[in-house]
Amino acid sequence: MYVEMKNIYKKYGDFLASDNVSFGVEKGKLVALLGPSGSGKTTLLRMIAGLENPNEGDIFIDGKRVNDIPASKRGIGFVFQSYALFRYMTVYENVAFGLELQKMPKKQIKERVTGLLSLTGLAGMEKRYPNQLSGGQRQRVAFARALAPNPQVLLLDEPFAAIDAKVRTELRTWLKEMVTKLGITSIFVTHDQDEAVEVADEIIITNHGVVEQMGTPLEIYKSPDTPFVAQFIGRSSVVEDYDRLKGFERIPHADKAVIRPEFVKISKSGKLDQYISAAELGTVKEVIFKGNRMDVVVDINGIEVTGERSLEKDLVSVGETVHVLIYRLYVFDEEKTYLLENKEMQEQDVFYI
Amino acid sequence: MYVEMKNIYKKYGDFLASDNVSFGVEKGKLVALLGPSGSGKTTLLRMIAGLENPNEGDIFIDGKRVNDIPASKRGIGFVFQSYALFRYMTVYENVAFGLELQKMPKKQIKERVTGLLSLTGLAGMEKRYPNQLSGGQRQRVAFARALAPNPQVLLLDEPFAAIDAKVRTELRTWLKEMVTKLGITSIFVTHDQDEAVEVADEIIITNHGVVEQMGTPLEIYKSPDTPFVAQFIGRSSVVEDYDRLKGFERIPHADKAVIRPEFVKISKSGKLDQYISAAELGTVKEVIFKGNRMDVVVDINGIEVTGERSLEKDLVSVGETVHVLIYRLYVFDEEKTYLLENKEMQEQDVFYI
Amino acid sequence: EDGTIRITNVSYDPTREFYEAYNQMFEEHYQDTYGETVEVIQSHGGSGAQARSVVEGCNADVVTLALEHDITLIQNTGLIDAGWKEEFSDDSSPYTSTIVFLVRKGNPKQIQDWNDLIREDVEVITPDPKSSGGACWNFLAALSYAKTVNKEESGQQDFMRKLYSRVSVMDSGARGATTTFVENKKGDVLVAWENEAITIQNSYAGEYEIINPSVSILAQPSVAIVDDNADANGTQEVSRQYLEYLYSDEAQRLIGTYGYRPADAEILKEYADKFELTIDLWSIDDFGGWDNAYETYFDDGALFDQIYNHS
Amino acid sequence: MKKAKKTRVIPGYHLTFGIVITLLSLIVLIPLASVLVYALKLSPGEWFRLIMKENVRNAFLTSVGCSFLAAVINTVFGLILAWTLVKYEFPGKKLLDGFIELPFALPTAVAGITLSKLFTDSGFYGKIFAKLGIRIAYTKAGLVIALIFVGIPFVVRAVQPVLEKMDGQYEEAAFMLGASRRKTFLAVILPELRPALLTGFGLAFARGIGEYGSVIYISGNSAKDKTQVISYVIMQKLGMIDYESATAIALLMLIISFVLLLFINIVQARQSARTNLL
Amino acid sequence: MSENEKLERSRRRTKIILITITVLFIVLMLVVPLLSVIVNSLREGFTFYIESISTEYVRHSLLVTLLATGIAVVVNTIFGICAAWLLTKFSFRGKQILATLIDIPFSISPVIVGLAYLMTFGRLGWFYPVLRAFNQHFGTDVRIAFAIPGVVLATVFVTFPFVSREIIPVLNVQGKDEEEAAALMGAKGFTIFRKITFPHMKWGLIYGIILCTARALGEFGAVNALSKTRGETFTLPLEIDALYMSGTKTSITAAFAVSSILVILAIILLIARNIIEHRGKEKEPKGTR
Ligand SMILES: Nc1ncnc2c1ncn2[C@@H]1O[C@H](COP(=O)(O)OP(=O)(O)OP(=O)(O)O)[C@@H](O)[C@H]1O
Ligand SMILES: Nc1ncnc2c1ncn2[C@@H]1O[C@H](COP(=O)(O)OP(=O)(O)OP(=O)(O)O)[C@@H](O)[C@H]1O
Ligand SMILES: [Mg+2]
Ligand SMILES: [Mg+2]
Ligand SMILES: O=S(=O)([O-])[O-]
Repeated sequence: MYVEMKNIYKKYGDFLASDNVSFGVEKGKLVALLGPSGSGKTTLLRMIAGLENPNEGDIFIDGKRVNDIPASKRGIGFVFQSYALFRYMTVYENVAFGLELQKMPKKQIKERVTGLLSLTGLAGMEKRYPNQLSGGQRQRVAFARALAPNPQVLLLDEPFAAIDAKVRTELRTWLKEMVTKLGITSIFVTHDQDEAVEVADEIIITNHGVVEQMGTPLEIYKSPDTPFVAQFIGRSSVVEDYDRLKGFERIPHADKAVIRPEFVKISKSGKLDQYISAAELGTVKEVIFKGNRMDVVVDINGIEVTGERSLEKDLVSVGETVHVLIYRLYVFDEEKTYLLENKEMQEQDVFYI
Repeated sequence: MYVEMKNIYKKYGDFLASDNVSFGVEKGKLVALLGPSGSGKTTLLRMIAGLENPNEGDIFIDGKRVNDIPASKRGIGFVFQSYALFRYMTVYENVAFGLELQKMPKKQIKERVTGLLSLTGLAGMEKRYPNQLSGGQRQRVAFARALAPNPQVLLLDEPFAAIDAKVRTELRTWLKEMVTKLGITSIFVTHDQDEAVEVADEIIITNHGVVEQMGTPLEIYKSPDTPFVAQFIGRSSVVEDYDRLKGFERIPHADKAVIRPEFVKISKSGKLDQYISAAELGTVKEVIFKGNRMDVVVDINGIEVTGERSLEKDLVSVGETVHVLIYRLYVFDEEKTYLLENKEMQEQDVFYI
Repeated sequence: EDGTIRITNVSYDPTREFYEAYNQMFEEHYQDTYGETVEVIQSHGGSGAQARSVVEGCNADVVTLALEHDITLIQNTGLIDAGWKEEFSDDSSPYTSTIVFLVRKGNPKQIQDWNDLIREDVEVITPDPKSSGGACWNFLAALSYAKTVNKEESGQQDFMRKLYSRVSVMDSGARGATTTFVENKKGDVLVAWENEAITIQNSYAGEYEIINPSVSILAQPSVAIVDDNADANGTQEVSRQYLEYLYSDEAQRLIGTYGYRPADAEILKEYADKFELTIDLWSIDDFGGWDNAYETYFDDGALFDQIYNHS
Repeated sequence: MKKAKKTRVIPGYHLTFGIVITLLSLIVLIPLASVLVYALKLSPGEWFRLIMKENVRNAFLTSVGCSFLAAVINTVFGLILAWTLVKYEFPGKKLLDGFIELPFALPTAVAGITLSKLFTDSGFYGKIFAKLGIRIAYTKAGLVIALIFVGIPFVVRAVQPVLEKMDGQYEEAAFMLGASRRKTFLAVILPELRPALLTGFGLAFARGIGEYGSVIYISGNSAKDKTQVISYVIMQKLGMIDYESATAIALLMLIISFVLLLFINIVQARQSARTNLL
Repeated sequence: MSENEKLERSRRRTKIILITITVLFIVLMLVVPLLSVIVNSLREGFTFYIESISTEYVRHSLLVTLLATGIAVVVNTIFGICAAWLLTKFSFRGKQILATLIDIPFSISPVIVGLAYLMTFGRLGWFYPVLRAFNQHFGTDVRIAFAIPGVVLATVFVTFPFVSREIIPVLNVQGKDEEEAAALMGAKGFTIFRKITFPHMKWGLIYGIILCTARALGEFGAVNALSKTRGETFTLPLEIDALYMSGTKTSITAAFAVSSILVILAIILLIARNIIEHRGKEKEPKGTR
């Protein structure tokens, strides 16, 4: 483990912002801290950086306990949510700041800054002031500035929150490439699951100051450990009497089920050529165009289920009766989630062309 | 046309923020003004509301020219981006404000406000002040307030911009339902295409003060009029030498093509049972987990194309050779876009189960 | 409205206490004589500034200022008719004064006359003649001494230069200088008006002593009716009575009590114990009159500037 | 095509514009214009001659020099005061904070008298300094002290709100890059405070140049020691009914005030143009 | 000792040093002069103190001061509100210049203020003939210079920007969305002001009024040029000056006694300011809008 937190407790007054948090991040990984607002993500990041001290517990970086090392000596790059670029310094000066502090010779600074700026696609903007840049450019300056002193760990607090939807997508990809290329251990905070899933090697899910689950996006997606994670991750509709659905039996104490659109296949009546026995008949209640797909809301005996339909397929229309095949769903009690597969379906998976 | 703008010009100093803008909105429709930042969306909205005056051109509401009618007399509800809730009034007082101005009797006000608050799911919050509400709740107060005086037109400036990703999705659906239920002609500004596509009956796309295209989301998605729209809408990769792809011929002067992920079908080598002749062979360069799907980047003779793959299908892995079928793409010259279908494919569309 | 006649007397700082008493005396006198109520409104300040305020529209019916020159300035703007100096006795100067020294109890620096003031170990306090009309008298008093002991002009100037080089604080007005000396305990000797010195001596019993120099100057404060205002206010007559009454015996005695020298020679003698009558008093005429004195000594770049700025 | 007419959504433009211009003109502009008009009766040559007279020139140098020094000192102390009052908690803080405006509220003459009493050789402070052989009252030092007294609220009150609002992230960002606290302050915080410090400095400076009541008692007003301030010289001229000189000097002071305010405004505008978008 | 502890220690040291400097500065430069006024005012005993502050002159000048202050507060409040409304709710050409002009009284010497008023309203001023013609025509005796109106005008001048200065920043931060929203619903100007804008600027306004009051109470230089008659047009500061200039031992103490009235008023005002500011900040709805 390169960055490790062990049994961390952090209190603000009476409020427990981190409650026995332990996790480790391997060298070179890009990890996302994902959770709802107020769940303690920023607090964790700031403790790693040394901007906050835990009340209890140990923080290790590269095997060394760093609790008593001040923030400025931990060798950490930090990208602030609002970037915190120095307004009165040019782009060049911003990036050079950390290097000047290290008393690096002017010539070397110039080389490194120029290198970083061209790496981040900011060549030619050296002389601009932060407010003369677009949101995305500012983000990259913040990134270049954090990288300049060659940190071993990079921390980013909601790096994309303040950016346009369009630009955000570009920047995510860019960040991922950049971090991978540089092999720098990175942790970033987000409350946007798409972002976490897309960018991170691993995701740490926090809630109420507790780490709910840690794993690769796929793991978290496919096997949520806790009810919170099951509901938080993915677009999910919650269904109460799931045992009324074909192929699913009630599990004691587990009163609720989560059905994700990708668990649902909606076919025009008669077009479903397999698993007819496993499918339900439903009525289309709503068809929502989502740009690259249609979301179809179907009513199955009073249970509302949402599925997706590709634009390339024939349109279904409101009121039409359709076949709905639900592959699987999550059910959960207070503590745990269980994945239920549709029992009516055969062992072999559905066949696609 | 219920709301109509005719040959509108608006200058800020030397800067032309609206450049010969004309469009019409039918009664009861929910229309989105979509465009990049600075493209003049807010300016248009503010001119309709009467908060700004055009330098030239006419604005009609319900067939009446309103240029010279002051904002307060146009019968318009306006939801500001930052809500502009009255900070020192309770929720109740905020919503009642417009009614009091109309000298409506107290009892009637109470009825209407209570009705609106329960309609917007704010019952029980009458006595709270705006700062005691969550972002989503504030948005709804702003909405209720705008609706209270029974406006014929509702204008909303980036109503969801300041809201959490999770809450935003809920609110969008809610807004759409509400507006449809009330049958109120509404125009809202956004720079998020997902939002526009999901919520609006029609979309007006602006860029550099010009209306690039107006149409239903599907129309705009399927047949973008201008190169700008083609690139702006959808997730698109731009390809230069598209004529190197099977089934597509070069169109004179049209040097660039846009390929959207949904135009691309990626199949494991040998699993494609139709149109083999129309498909390319490519190498998987990257597989990106996107939560509910995989994005697969494939290299076809040096042309990079991105397609999507459902999670239910077999995984493809980096380096693997796959069949790539490109159904269609957009090409464009300086002014126009053309939709090119893959010629190698038969007339009949691909068959899905 | 209530039948009260109001007149305004614009005066200068060191006459506050005197006019406070005199006004009351006059008001009673007028009531007794004519059965009418008069109220005198009083104004004090630096003499020059007071003259200016009248020029600028302060509604003074009479002015009682430190210098004839200040009244001439008002006359020049047409507010006072020419010939005011002859309107009342003794050149319209009902009381006079002179310049004396005030030293701390026991006269620790043994100051007896002007020549002690130029000693290296003596700190002198005197106001700035460039901003205070009263301070011009201080300057002229010293110059009178210099002219007495020194026939050569260069010698006189040398004396003056030495004297002013001993000045440690030069306040903007007589009162400021007094405060500096008395309240802030600055300096060894205050060059002051006799009436001022007497007031201090009485007020701070036993703390200060007055030293009379051998030579000084006869300071002649002047009084006049501001004709234009008085005419407009319909107070010409009361104003005349007001100034006239200054020459009455009661008023002259009151003047003596408040440390000014009464113009009436007889009454002055009654106060022989209070005023050193043997001082050799020069007069403004010895300096060619006010206008001449002003130009020669106090104008920008004139003698005072020369000796002071390079002392 | 019809031409647009200018309407404003928020009511009251004409009304408030009218009231503001009327009051501003009646109370501020017209009286000041009178000085201007009077002063403009002088030919430029004459004007120049009057303001270049030795005592006037000296007084200007004194006023400008001492005000500048006082404003600099105020800027330093004002920053420290504002910093302490914003960043730290300590008992009695609220009370001390309340005293900052005292110099606004105390009549200038009372302030002047009191300060001169405190700082003469026999005064509460003067005694201590006298032992060290330092004279404060009746020297330029006294003048500077009086100007510090009247100028301090300008700086503190300009800096305080900016400090209160300043985002702590700038500090943290510098800190994360390895900056010491000193370096952080100099390179990151100080530039953020610069506009506010400049405003405070400018106002304290401008106020100092024109100060009268609080300085004349402590300065000694000596032409020889060059402790006469420019307002004193105006009063001197006025005392001699020398309107030419008085208005000539007044004009120069008005110009200085204008230029100072304008300078502050321009710098502010430039700074905010460069930075406010972030 | 770990590095973190070292850092913490140096941080604490800085804190102590800065607090010491601040306390010393405020106490030595501001509090001690204040106390010295009080101490001096009691030099002749308490009876004398009461006597000297209850003379007819003092009572009258207190009335004039309160009148001038009252009018200054009213005028500057009206002006301040209008200026703030104008400068924060509208954009127009010359706005920057107007903002600069409003600040001018801050930086102008009181001596020049006095001079300016005299050159306008005094006997030598250009307005004097107008005034005289007016008086002749209507048989009135309206005076400005050397009369109460002049005193009031000068007081208004020196306190002119105090209220606007306090509320402009507040309204600037608030923006104009709320007003636009209200106007859009058809609210009239006064309704908007009363219901929407006023609650925002309430605390700033009160604060501005307090500062304006404090400053108006203490104004000396400008009023001095325009007010010459004790017991008639004198304000408290002029009365103090007159007492001080009377030159007897007791009159100086009396001057300090009268000063102490102003000092006490000032302290009350400043404490009120602090309390109000504190309350205001507490009551202010927090959080983002
Ligand atoms: N300085 C502080 N004092 C008191 N409480 C605090 C402080 N900082 C954070 N908290 C509280 O700790 C909890 C966790 O805060 P934190 O900032 O870590 O949340 P977060 O997960 O980053 O949320 P967000 O997504 O909104 O940024 C919140 O409830 C917050 O109110
Ligand atoms: N008051 C103004 N003065 C000068 N320029 C303005 C003004 N208001 C808007 N503009 C300019 O007009 C253009 C259009 O502005 P507008 O606010 O309509 O954009 P927008 O499409 O709403 O952008 P965004 O998505 O960023 O809100 C921008 O370039 C902007 O800088
Ligand atoms: Mg956070
Ligand atoms: Mg906008
Ligand atoms: O009254 S004086 O002119 O001497 O100040």
